[in-house]
Amino acid sequence: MDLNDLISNLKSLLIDFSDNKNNDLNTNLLNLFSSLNVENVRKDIDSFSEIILLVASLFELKAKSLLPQNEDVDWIDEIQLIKDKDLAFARLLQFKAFSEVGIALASRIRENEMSISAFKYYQTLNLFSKPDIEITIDKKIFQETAEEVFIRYKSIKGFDHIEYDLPDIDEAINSLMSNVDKRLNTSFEELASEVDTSEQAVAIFLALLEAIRWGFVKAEQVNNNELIKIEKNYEE
Amino acid sequence: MKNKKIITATLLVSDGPVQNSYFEELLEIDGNKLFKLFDEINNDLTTLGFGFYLRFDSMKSDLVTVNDIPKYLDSIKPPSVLKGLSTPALETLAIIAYEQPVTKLKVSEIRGVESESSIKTLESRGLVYKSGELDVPGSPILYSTTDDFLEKTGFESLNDLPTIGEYFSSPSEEE
Amino acid sequence: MKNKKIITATLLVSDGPVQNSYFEELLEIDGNKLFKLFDEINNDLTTLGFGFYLRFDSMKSDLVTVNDIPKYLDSIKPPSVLKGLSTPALETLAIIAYEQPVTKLKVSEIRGVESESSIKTLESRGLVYKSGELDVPGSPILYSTTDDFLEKTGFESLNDLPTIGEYFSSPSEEE
Repeated sequence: MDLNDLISNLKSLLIDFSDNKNNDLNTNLLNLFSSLNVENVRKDIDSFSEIILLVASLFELKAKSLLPQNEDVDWIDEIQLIKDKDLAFARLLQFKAFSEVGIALASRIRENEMSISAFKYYQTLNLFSKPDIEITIDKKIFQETAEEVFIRYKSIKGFDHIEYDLPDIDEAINSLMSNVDKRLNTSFEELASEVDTSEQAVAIFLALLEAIRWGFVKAEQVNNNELIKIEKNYEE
Repeated sequence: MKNKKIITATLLVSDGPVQNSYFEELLEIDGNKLFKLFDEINNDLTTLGFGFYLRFDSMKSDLVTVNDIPKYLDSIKPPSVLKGLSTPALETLAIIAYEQPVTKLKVSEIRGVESESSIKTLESRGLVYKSGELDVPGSPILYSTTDDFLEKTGFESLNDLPTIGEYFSSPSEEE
Repeated sequence: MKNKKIITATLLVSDGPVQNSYFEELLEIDGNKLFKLFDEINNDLTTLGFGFYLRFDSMKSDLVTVNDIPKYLDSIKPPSVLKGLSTPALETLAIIAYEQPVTKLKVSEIRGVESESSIKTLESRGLVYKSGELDVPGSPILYSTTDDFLEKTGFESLNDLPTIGEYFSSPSEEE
């Protein structure tokens, strides 16, 4: 089964079950679950985790429907439970989507930064000041900003926002891309063999994962014994 | 001829894009005439094999380098706005872009983690700004994306952001 | 064709003139060849009636606006739009105001992010200026705020800048 079809099947099943709890769960979940063994599904880690999540939710709902139905069940509680679950699930999907969108936005920014805008500022002084803009400075905002920027600098906690300890994705991807650029075809093993420490190898691996997500390179491993082949992604 | 001269000189020295309305008023021409001039300038630049072109849309224009020679410009190009941004910061950027104007609390709620530091990072990069206050007790600050964000992502307006599925509340439903 | 592309793109984004030796090495051509390319580019720009040309001498080259451009604008009162400064620019301005005279490096260090383009923006708006050079190897440029800055903020003198709590090092402690 095609990966996207599988995910959309699972989603619509989950929505059906949540909408109508008397729905007879005829669908054989085990069949769906077994399709997880399909090779192309396993390759895509993101989709894989989404599938696990969807399937787990389905199993849980199905298990619940198999329990002996007590006449006295408080149906309001029951509906509330399903609503909460829906909400939690929607939140999770929403969050996941935002995280992917963030990467997509960054990818667009990176693409756009390939074009650099002209700004001959030193000529504007002799020529004419940029005609359409007159700068105003709000005294209060100026003071607040001054306070904030110095507090940030002088206090250790204030430095948190700079996130120095997190790896700089852009830098890591840049160095990976320049390596991939140098040779048309390479492999993860080849790139990793050129570093001195295991930390650097891990860094290359993480950069590779990000570069794949951002759509800059394609990586392929035919089976476990083969090298992980890397090449530049020329598709739009 | 004179118009072409003024447009190209202005774009060379301008800090970022210039609004079309500025040229329309300055040169006393309408939008169609302006686009014709833009096209003309671009044709010339392409034909002669120049390394820059006039990028424009319905709102604004700018002179920018062509993007097939970036590696020759490595040593002179300004650092990327993405430099030092982590995945959490990008996530926060996406949430502010879609949910704006939005409070820090709401962003943190969606992400499930405290998001103050990410928002500050984005603010100091000029990608988001404090756009107002929510009219509830405590007057929490509302954040929105800047014009620079649109420029950097190449979207003409926020309406151009792609829709992302049924699970999203549209920006107008915010709070 | 490709050399022309690289030269024009580089000059479009360069901060000031580019040394001829830079192009000679990058493109692996000699001085004569380079001058021929410069001439060619200039011919193109003049023929097209562009508002800028390639000015060069035996050492360096740059794209600069043609001399008669200001004349065209003399009679015109450009519409002016009031605009606030972006957060990056405002942060940079605050640091220069309190730490002046200060180098670009120090500003970047305090902000935690490369600040060159913000300084350029402030300089082009007449809010800061190059006030000297630091007496260390490399002679980095020192920046200070202008009188225009005082006027726009309404401070009578730099001594009027509000004290920023305990975190603030006084200007005399600089470097």
